[in-house]
Amino acid sequence: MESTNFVLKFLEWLMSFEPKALILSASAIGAGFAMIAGIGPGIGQGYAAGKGAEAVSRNPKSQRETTMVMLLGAAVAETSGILALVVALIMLFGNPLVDLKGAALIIMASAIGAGLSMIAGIGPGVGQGYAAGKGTEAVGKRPKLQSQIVRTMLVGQAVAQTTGIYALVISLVLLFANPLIKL
Amino acid sequence: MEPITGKALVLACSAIGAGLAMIAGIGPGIGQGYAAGKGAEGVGRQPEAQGDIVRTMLLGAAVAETTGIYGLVIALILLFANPLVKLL
Amino acid sequence: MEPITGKALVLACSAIGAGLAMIAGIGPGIGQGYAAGKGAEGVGRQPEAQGDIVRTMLLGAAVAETTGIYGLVIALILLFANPLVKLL
Amino acid sequence: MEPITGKALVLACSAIGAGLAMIAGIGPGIGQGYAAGKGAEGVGRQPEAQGDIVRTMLLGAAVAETTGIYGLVIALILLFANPLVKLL
Amino acid sequence: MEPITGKALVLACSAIGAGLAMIAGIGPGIGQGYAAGKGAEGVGRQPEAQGDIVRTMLLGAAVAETTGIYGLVIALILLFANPLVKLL
Amino acid sequence: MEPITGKALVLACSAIGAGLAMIAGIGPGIGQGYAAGKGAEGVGRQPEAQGDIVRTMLLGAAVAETTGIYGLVIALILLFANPLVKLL
Amino acid sequence: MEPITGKALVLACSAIGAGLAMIAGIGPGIGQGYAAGKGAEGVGRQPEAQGDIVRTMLLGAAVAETTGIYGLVIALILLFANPLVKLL
Amino acid sequence: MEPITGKALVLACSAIGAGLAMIAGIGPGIGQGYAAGKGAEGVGRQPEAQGDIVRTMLLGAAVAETTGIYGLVIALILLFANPLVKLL
Amino acid sequence: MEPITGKALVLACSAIGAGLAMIAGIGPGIGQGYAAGKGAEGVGRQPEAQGDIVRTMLLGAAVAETTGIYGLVIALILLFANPLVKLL
Amino acid sequence: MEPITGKALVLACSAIGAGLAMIAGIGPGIGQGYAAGKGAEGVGRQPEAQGDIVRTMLLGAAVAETTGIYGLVIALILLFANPLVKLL
Ligand code: NA
Ligand code: NA
Ligand code: NA
Ligand code: NA
Ligand code: NA
Ligand code: NA
Ligand code: NA
Ligand code: NA
Ligand code: NA
Ligand code: NA
Repeated sequence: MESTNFVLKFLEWLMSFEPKALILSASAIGAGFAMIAGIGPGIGQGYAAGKGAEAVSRNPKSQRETTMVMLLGAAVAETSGILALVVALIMLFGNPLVDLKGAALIIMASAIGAGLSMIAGIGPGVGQGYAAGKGTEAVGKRPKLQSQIVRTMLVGQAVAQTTGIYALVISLVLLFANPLIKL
Repeated sequence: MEPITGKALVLACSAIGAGLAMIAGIGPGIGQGYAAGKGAEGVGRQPEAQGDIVRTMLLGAAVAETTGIYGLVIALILLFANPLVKLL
Repeated sequence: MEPITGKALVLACSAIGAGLAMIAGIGPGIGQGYAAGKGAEGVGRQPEAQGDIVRTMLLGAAVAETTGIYGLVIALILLFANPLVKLL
Repeated sequence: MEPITGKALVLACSAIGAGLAMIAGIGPGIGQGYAAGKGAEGVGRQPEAQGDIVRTMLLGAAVAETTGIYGLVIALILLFANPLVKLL
Repeated sequence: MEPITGKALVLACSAIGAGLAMIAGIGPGIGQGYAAGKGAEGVGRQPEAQGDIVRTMLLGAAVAETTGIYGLVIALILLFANPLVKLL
Repeated sequence: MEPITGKALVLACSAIGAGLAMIAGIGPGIGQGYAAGKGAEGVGRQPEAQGDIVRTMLLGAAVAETTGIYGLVIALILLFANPLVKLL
Repeated sequence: MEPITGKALVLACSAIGAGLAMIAGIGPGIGQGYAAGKGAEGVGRQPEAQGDIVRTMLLGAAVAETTGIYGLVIALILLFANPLVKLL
Repeated sequence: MEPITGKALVLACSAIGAGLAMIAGIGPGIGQGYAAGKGAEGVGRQPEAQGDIVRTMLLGAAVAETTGIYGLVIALILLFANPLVKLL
Repeated sequence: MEPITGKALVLACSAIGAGLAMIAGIGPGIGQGYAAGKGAEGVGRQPEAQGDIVRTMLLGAAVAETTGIYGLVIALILLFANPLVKLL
Repeated sequence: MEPITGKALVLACSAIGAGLAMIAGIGPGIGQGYAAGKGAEGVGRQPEAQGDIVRTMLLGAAVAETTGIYGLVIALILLFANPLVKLL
């Protein structure tokens, strides 16, 4: 009997596809969600770039030091973007969900959840980039204090990374050690 | 055609809910990064106060972490101790 | 075959609602991080006022935490004391 | 077998609506955190004006809380006094 | 078996619409918090102008509240005086 | 048995559209709050220019309100003078 | 029984599209509010330049309004002169 | 009975796509408003350079407008010269 | 009766994808507006360096435009040279 | 009647995924615009250091571009070398 209930109808329509197609479809969307994390490093590193240009204009003699700090800080700020890219590539090229046994609905939702989780990476990207910019500025003003400033910058950046790591863990759990399909 | 059970629907939406909860992590990431920048700036200005500056920065950053932890806890509950499926 | 019940739909959407509620945590994370940065800056400049600065920072951060807590409470209600399924 | 009823759909969407309403909490979190940072800075600079600074900070933060409370109230109405299911 | 009626769909989507409308509250929360911070800063610097500063801060904050109120009003209309179900 | 009609679908999506339109209110809330903060700061620094400062702040805030009003108008049209259902 | 037609689907999604288009209004709201704050600050500092400051602020704000107007125009087209239903 | 055709689905999603494209307008609104504020500030400080300041502000604002125009163009294409329905 | 084909589904989702891609335009809009403001400020302060300032502003703004162009290109591909329907 | 195949669903969702991935472009747009503004400011301050300033600005902007490129690459893969449909 065909259902007249549109919620059931939609779910029945969804389940009329082979499970693999559902999981791959959701993976395409999940990969797209994950890439949104890239907003963070873009903002943060751009801030660092601006602070680098400013530092050079204020103290052209310390250009070498400030550029190095800018690049070091910006490299740290890239982390969330790389992690998001890796998760997206896993979903596109080495998707562990495709071969998973279990309810297709749960597996496809896991792909979307894994992508959504990575969006948290915006935060560390912005924050670490800000730290990179401020570190660059400070080194431009007091090049002699470079090691102290960079150490503080890196400690602070490490602290700012944690929520990005949490998100990665949740994403990897959903992809590689999915506890939901076992329930 | 594989039939959909209510349990599968709840668990599927739990996966999405867990992903959404993690988005909270944007906040601490931005905020603590701001603190890191201000800390680095401060150490550059008053190197003699480095201890106090870093300690205040870390204390403030710890406070800023909490809502990211809340998001993580809700996600872990949804994934590993899902109370919703028990209600079915 | 066990069909999807109304209860399952409510519980499934409760999982999504709980995840959405946690997004509020972005705010306190950014705000308290700003406070942490300003606190670290202030302590570097006026080490003698460290007590007052840190106390004001923590008081303000406590105020900024509330909406994150509200989000957490709504999420916990949806997960552990779901009032909606009782209405079915 | 209890199929998905209209009531179930309304309640399910109420859970999502409640979650969405909490997102408003981002605002007060950021704003009050900014106030906390400015308050800490001010107290460090003018310790003699601490009372006035903290009082103004808290007054402004109370004003900034309102839209977070509005979101909470709408969520609580959706969860505990749902007026929509009564219309069915 | 009782299918989902059109009325139920409208009411369900009204719950989501009400939640979405509350998101507007992010704005006043951030803006008024900024005003609170600037007010606290100003009071610390010019304690003698406290009255003028706080009055200007509150006047500006009242203006900044309006769009949060608009969101609340639309949400309340959707929940308590839903004009859409009357059109069915 | 009364199934979901096209009219019901249009009205349901109008509720969501109305909620989405209100999100525009984030902008004026932030912007006017910034103006409030700058106004309070200015009044503290140049109390003798209070009239000019507050007038400029309010003029600018009025300009910043418009897009929030646009959102409100679209929401009210969707709720109270829905032109889409007339096309069915 | 009148099922959902293609026309109804297009009109329903037009309501959502109109709501989404209004979200553009966040931008002018924030930007013009910033201009308002800077204008108020400038008028406080250089009252003799008030005319020039306010004129520049309003000129810049007019430029910043355009994308909010674009959003409003698209929403009004979707609601009152929907070109999509004519293609059915 | 006229069921939903593929054409209707494409047109319906085009309405949503058009609405989404307009969201780009947030950017120019914020950016040009910032330029307006800086222009007003500059004119207050260096009234003798008003011509240069306003010209630079408008040139920069014109550059900042482009992505808002891109969004508008894509929306207009989706609404008035939809290339997707021609592929059906 | 012509049901929804796979081609129609791909084209419909392409319309949504095109709209989503345009959202990237928020970034260049904000960034270039910031550059416009800083350029106007700089020209007011150092009118003799106007050429250098404006040239640097435009060079930087050109760099900031790229991701907005990427979004536009992806949208245009989805609308006018859709490679996905060819795979069906 | 030709039903929607799994391949069509994967391609349809790939279009949405490609659009979502482009949203990453918000970041580089904002960041590089900030760099452009700071570069223009710096060049105004020390025109004699223009070469160094612009080179640093461009180097930093190149670093800030990467995540926008990542998003573009993922979108291009989804559109032109879709690895997902090969798995079907
Ligand atoms: Na952290
Ligand atoms: Na916290
Ligand atoms: Na609070
Ligand atoms: Na408020
Ligand atoms: Na307002
Ligand atoms: Na306006
Ligand atoms: Na504009
Ligand atoms: Na542009
Ligand atoms: Na770029
Ligand atoms: Na990068």
